[in-house]
Amino acid sequence: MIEPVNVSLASLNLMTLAPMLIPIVGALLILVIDIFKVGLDKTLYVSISLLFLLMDFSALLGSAGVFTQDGIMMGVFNVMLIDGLAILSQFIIVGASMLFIPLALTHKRFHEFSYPEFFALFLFMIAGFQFMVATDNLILVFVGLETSSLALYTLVAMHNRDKSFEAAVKYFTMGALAAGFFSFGAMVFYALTGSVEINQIAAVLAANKYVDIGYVLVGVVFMLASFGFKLSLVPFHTWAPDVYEGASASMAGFMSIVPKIAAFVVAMRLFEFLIHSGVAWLEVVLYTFVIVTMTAANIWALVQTDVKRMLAYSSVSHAGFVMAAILIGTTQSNSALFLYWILFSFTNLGSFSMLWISRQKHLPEHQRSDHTYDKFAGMVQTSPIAASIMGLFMLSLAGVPPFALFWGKLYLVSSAVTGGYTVLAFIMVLNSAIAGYYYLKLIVYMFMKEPIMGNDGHIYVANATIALKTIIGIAAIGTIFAFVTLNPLLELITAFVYNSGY
Amino acid sequence: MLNHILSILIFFPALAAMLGFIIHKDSIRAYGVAIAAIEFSLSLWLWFSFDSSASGMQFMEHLPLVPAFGINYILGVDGISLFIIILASFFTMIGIASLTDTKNEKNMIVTLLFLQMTMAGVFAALDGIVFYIFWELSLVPMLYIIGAWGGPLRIYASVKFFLYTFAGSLVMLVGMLFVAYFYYQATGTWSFAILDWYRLILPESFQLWLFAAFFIGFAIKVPMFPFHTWLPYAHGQAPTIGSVILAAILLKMGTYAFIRFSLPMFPDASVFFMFPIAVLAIIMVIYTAMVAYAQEDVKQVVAYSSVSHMGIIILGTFALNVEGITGSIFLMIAHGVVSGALFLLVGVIYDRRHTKMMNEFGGLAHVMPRYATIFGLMLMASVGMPLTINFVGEFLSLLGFYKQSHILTLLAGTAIIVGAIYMLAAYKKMFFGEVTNEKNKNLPDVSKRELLALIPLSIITIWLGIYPKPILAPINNSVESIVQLMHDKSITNEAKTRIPNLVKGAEIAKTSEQGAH
Amino acid sequence: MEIGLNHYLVLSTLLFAIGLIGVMRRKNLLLLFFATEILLNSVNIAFAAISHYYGDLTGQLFVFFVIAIAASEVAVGLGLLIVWHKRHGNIDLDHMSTMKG
Amino acid sequence: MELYLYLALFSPLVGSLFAGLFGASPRTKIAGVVPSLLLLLSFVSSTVLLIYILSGGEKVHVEMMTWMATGDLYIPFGFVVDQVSVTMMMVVTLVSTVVHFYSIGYMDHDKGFNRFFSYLSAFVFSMMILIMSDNFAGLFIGWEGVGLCSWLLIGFWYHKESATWAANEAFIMNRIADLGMLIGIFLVYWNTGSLQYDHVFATVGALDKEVLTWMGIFLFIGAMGKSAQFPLHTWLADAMEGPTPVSALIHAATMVTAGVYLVVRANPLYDLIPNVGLFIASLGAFVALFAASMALVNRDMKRIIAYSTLSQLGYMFVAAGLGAYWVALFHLMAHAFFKALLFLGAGNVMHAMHNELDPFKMGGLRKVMKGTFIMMTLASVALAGIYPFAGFFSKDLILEVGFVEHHYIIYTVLLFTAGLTAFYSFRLVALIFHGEERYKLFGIHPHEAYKFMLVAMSPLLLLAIIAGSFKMTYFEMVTAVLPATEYHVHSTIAYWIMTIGTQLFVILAIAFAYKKYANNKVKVPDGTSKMENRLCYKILSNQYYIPYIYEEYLVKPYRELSTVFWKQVDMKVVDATVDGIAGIIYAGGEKTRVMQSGNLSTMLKWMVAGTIGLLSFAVVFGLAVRYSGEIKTILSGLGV
Repeated sequence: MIEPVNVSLASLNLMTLAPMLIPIVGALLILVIDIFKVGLDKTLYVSISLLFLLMDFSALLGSAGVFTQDGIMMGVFNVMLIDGLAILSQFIIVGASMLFIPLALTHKRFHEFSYPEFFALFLFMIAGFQFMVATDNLILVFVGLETSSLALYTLVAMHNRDKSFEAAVKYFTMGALAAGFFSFGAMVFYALTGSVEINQIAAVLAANKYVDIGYVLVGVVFMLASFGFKLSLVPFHTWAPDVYEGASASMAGFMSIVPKIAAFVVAMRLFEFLIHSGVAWLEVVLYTFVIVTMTAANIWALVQTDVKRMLAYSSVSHAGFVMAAILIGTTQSNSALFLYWILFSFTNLGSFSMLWISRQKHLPEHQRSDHTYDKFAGMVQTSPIAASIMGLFMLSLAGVPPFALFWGKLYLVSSAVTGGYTVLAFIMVLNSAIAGYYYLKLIVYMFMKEPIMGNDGHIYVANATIALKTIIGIAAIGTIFAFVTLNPLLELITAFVYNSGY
Repeated sequence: MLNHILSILIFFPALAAMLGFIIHKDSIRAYGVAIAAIEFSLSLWLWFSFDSSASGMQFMEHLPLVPAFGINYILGVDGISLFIIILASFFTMIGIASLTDTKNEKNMIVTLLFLQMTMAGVFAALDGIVFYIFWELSLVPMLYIIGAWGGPLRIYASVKFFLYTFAGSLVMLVGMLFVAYFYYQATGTWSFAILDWYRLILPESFQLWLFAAFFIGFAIKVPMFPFHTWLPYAHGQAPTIGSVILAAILLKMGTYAFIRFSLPMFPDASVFFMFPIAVLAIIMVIYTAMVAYAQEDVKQVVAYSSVSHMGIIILGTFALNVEGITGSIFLMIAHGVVSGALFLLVGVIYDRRHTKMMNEFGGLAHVMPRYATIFGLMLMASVGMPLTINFVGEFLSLLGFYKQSHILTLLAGTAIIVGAIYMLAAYKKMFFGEVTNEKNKNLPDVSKRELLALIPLSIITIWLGIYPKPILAPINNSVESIVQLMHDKSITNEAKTRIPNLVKGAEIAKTSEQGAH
Repeated sequence: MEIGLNHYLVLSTLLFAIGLIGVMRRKNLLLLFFATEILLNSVNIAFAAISHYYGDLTGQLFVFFVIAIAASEVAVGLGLLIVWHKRHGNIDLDHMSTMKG
Repeated sequence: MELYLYLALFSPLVGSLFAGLFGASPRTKIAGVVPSLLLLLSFVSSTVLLIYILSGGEKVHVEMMTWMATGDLYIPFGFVVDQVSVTMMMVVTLVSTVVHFYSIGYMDHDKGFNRFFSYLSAFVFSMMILIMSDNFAGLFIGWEGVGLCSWLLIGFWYHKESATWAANEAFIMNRIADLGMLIGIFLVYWNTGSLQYDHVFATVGALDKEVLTWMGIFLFIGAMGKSAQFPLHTWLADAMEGPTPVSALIHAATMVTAGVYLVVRANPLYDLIPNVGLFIASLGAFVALFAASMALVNRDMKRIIAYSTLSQLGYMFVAAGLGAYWVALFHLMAHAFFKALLFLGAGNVMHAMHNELDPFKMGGLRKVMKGTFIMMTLASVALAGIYPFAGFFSKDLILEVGFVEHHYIIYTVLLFTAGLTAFYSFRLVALIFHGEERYKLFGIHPHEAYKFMLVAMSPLLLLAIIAGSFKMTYFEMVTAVLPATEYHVHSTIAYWIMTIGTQLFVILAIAFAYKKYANNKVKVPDGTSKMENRLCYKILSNQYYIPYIYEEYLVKPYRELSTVFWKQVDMKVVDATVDGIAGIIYAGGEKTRVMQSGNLSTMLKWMVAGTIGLLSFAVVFGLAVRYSGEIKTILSGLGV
């Protein structure tokens, strides 16, 4: 006879689930509303989403408070793991989503926003990401990963253009392959250790002193391939530029930030114990990934003619840059990862939003893509403020001080220096210098060229509403005055990361 | 107010620039001149309240920025930086005042005011990161000035300028991070404060690497051979005002940084690299002078002459003694005044003829005698005529380096020959002979507005050539403390002997002690 | 011959390899989806076998999740495929390259 | 006395600034008269100072203000009037006063009249700084200042290509020498710790011989440039492009003698290094002969006089090099008077001949230009060293110095040169003033210069005649600061033989010159005569091809090298490397972007390929770990 399962509710520690449940409830609510009343305005759904995300955020604040007092929490049969990484990454995920969702309030009407499903999917996706980071269990990681990814494919496709479908199909197919890789990797680890929990895996592997290093590496290879896809490491990056181009600018901006931080956290959990256990192979491979991703993406970004595609490659390059943090694997580097990503999200969201507000409903005849460089030529003459803000984001992305991303780069490179990766530090900064060129190219077009398309400046703000402008304003302020919040932010992040044992 | 005068100096122009956006187009120039004049008087006030007899930092400000990572907003001036700050505000003022009709005048003036902020910031910063912020930020307005108001190749020139310098300074940034890390290892706290770094004594091998990292950043900025090729493009394409400020102030950041960072932080490495750098400096002097001689565009002549003169400044810096370093700092100011004036002068003729090709001119002395006279004066200053401002600097720089190497000084001294060759050749082509080109027959002489900028520069050129003491004395005091610091910090015997010990008493005591043994 | 764990694992790996080859070779979107299904299911076999080997249910748990996810993947994938087919009248991968470079 | 010192020093500056005020306005007499009067004031002040010094006064030393002070370096604007500098002051102020007044007439019709006086007075000011400074840095100020003014004045007629070219040449050549000077100054500073003459010369004795030698050499290189010694001599002849008063003042009387002054001033140094002194003397003797030889055949009146100046500078250096500093200074003084006179006379002739410079195109001018004729003849007599003119006393003394110091080769060279001097001087006089009136062929109507110009010249004439009689007074005065060696040939008979022999030799040379050139058969040479086709004539008239060599082997290569540096090295190597790096990166992007073909199948292949790549690397690594023991054995077997 099997004993009846006797579980006390308290031991489940359902608190740990609360942040994920809130967006799920929100999503369900949206669907329910849609059942009762069709054709409600998107503002309602935006507000609901925003509201639930806010609640999510406050729940996270609660968890953060608990974490600072009690340290790491486990819950729900030890499946949930609420540590500093989980909380920090969820802050980024939810925070960035809150900045993203008002971008739906465009001036022009776009197909996807008229569906309440869009918002429901969006909230499901957020929950998926949150699950992904708040667990140690590869099953839950997989579930979270797929929940969010499937939602994301759909969201990309909902933009309802040929390119969007193409992008979605590409993204989806490659995602499916990556899912296969993930499950295979998980299987290998399971076969080796009999567990799917990362800390268990680590413990077992350490206990038998990595005798089966060859098999461990096979598992690591598939995990790397899977997360390489998610983090768009070269050569698993090929989806990124096409998907960014196909998706709407706002979605592209979102994709450059939120899914990646989730993947980074999992990668951090998964790979760092291996690196710290002295798996030299992984160190070499990650080193190569970091350098190749940074450099190759940079030189591809150089030759782009479309701003959005350039920003796509630039995001790939930034991901490679940040991957260095995982390679270095010190407390400072892991803190730098979060710091960098927070600052990056402000800047990148800002720059994609700038593309978003300049988005026309239909592509003009002579334009091959939505955001060619030519479109921005001479922008300063017609809309100087917009041009200045865009220039600001570009400078920040290039790492010109004192704008946001400079501090991230500073701290990350510093962590490379303190971690003993001198050569890496130099390669990182030299890549920043190369990257300077393509960011500068946009500035050159905006500030130094004569207008090519003979417009009155309306196209740069065709899509602008108060909401969008507010988001851009927030991003701009965040970019300029990052240094004000830097110290508390840094202290908080370091404390969280340190207390999680990374 | 005096407690925060440096912050005011830095941020006043920036705030004014922001306000400038709402000023009406017609009155923007008056506004710009007024702001720049206030800024200049503030910098003069700084000078008057400056205690010339003290050698340390004055008007220090301290504000935590990212204390967790040791980044603080620390400002201060000493004799080394004081005059460059004054020069910067001076050039901003006369630059705006002498601005000839420019399209988008408003953008130009706003940009210049931003540039002024960064220039003041670089020279007043006493924290590595704050320094770096202003250092990088100064690229942006200059990029815009060259790129938006420049000649036909302006975009190439401006992007090249930006990226080249940007790449170099990023390497320097890594160097800074290393220094901060070593400081952290030594003391357990992060600090980017320069004065903290001064106290750090590093092993020689570390010094060498760090020196090299800093060197790349500074050398590109200076620019030293072979990193100089961005400069002719930048100057060639930049509008007059851009060239003036680039030559007068921005290039000085590199040489200033050598004195502020490289020398006191890495005394042994400085000694180690002294000769290689001196050789580079000599190549800069001779080679670029020859290249200048071959130019057909008068602005390029002045541009390459800048490189050539920067060679002397570098040489003076790496003399590693009080005479040489003082001389090189003075020469920075001198070269700022003179090359600034020369670029303004080139601008005068460019405004009239819209060409800078020397073969388009000839015999201008007939039609524009006043112009020829001022140009002649600046030319003579540029070739280092005694009783002009340049001579003092060049003389002291070379004098200082002579202590280190006779033969290299002899080679570098050819500056006075090759400098004369290209300058006189250019002057001859432009001003002497008959007026052959019809277009030159009726050129108006320098206007009142142009004189407004040129006369003060001429006066400074001669006044400081005759009586450099008010500037030389404060510089000297600060340099003495730096040289002493270098001597005390140095580890190797060679450095100890190459860098003089200024505390005479200690030396005597030591020798007598040795005698007693 | 007794069928042991290794046999299952080899089978799984072979299936996985077949799936991979399919992913690389197929130009038809539908067949491509089949290949990805093979990938996932090959892993399922291994999981089930290992789970049995360890006497641990976690592996089978994983299998159920994989099956569920594979199903939803198919739903999303087929949806996309249908839309694409509606618009373009084909499901050939080679026609799907308007974005490049 | 300080007041007089300042008056003497600064009144030329005031004059220069005053004339400069009128720089842009049309010519006005006042711009010439005021500076001239101010110079007169300067002259009077100098005279007062001279009398003061003569009457046994202490030297006047003032320190006006600090110039540079940093580290251990301290350089004031200090001025000293002692026996040496007062001599120079007298020479400079006297000659320049004369030249100023003369120029009021000479430059009468020139557009740049005001400018001219401004430059000229500025020159005098620089020269006064040069000679009155109490330290090497001050000397260098004056040194460069006179160079600048020389540049301005040679290129005064800047519309003439040749003038501006000559000006630049002079400036650059002087700069080459100035570098030596500068290095000399550095050496002085780092070895003595000061640049003040007092201090330097007091400590110089304690220094290492080698250091002193270098010091002496480098300072002398400076002197070589200003005094146009071989090989830096070519600028002087070309400098004759300037207005003639300029040639008289700068390129005969004052500036070119600065080098001699420097050696005299640094006598405590040169006394310690007789080897360098001997080199100076030898070079001087060589230049004396070398320059005189070029003067023999030249067909440019001013150039002949310029070569003569060069030659006389050689004499002075012989004296200075052999330690007879007071003799050098004495010859400097006497030479200033008669050479300035000669130049001003030549200026009159040029005026009369409408700027014609070829003496072969003149002839018989004595009828129309009596005053000028007398003055130039007497000046030439003085130059030739005929008793009792000034040249006799000073020049013969130098010959005696050479003899007494047992440098017989130098003596012989100088003696021979004296003959050449006499010959070319009177060749010139004969060609200009005697013989047939060849100028008529060219349709020129010569006329005598203004009377006041002649009057202005007369003090020089007087001094050219009588300066020799001051010898003893002068000797007593300057030997207070200079080594007081008297140079007497010990045997009286030898002395008389030498003196009379020299005189006879010189007179013979004069007679020969007259015989050859003062007759009516002299024709304007047209390149066909036998003499003109002789090799040595060609060598001499082409100045030993030295300017040609300089042009071909220094100037042109420099120009070409500059172009190569710019076009080939700077653009094609240095800059191309930078652009090349950027280009490679960019091209790398262009080349590899095809990887992103946009085809989903390719994308998937990349992904799988990546995985398989990693996998194979993992396998290799795994095997390597497993068999690490074996691998190590194999590797060690291979000797790695």
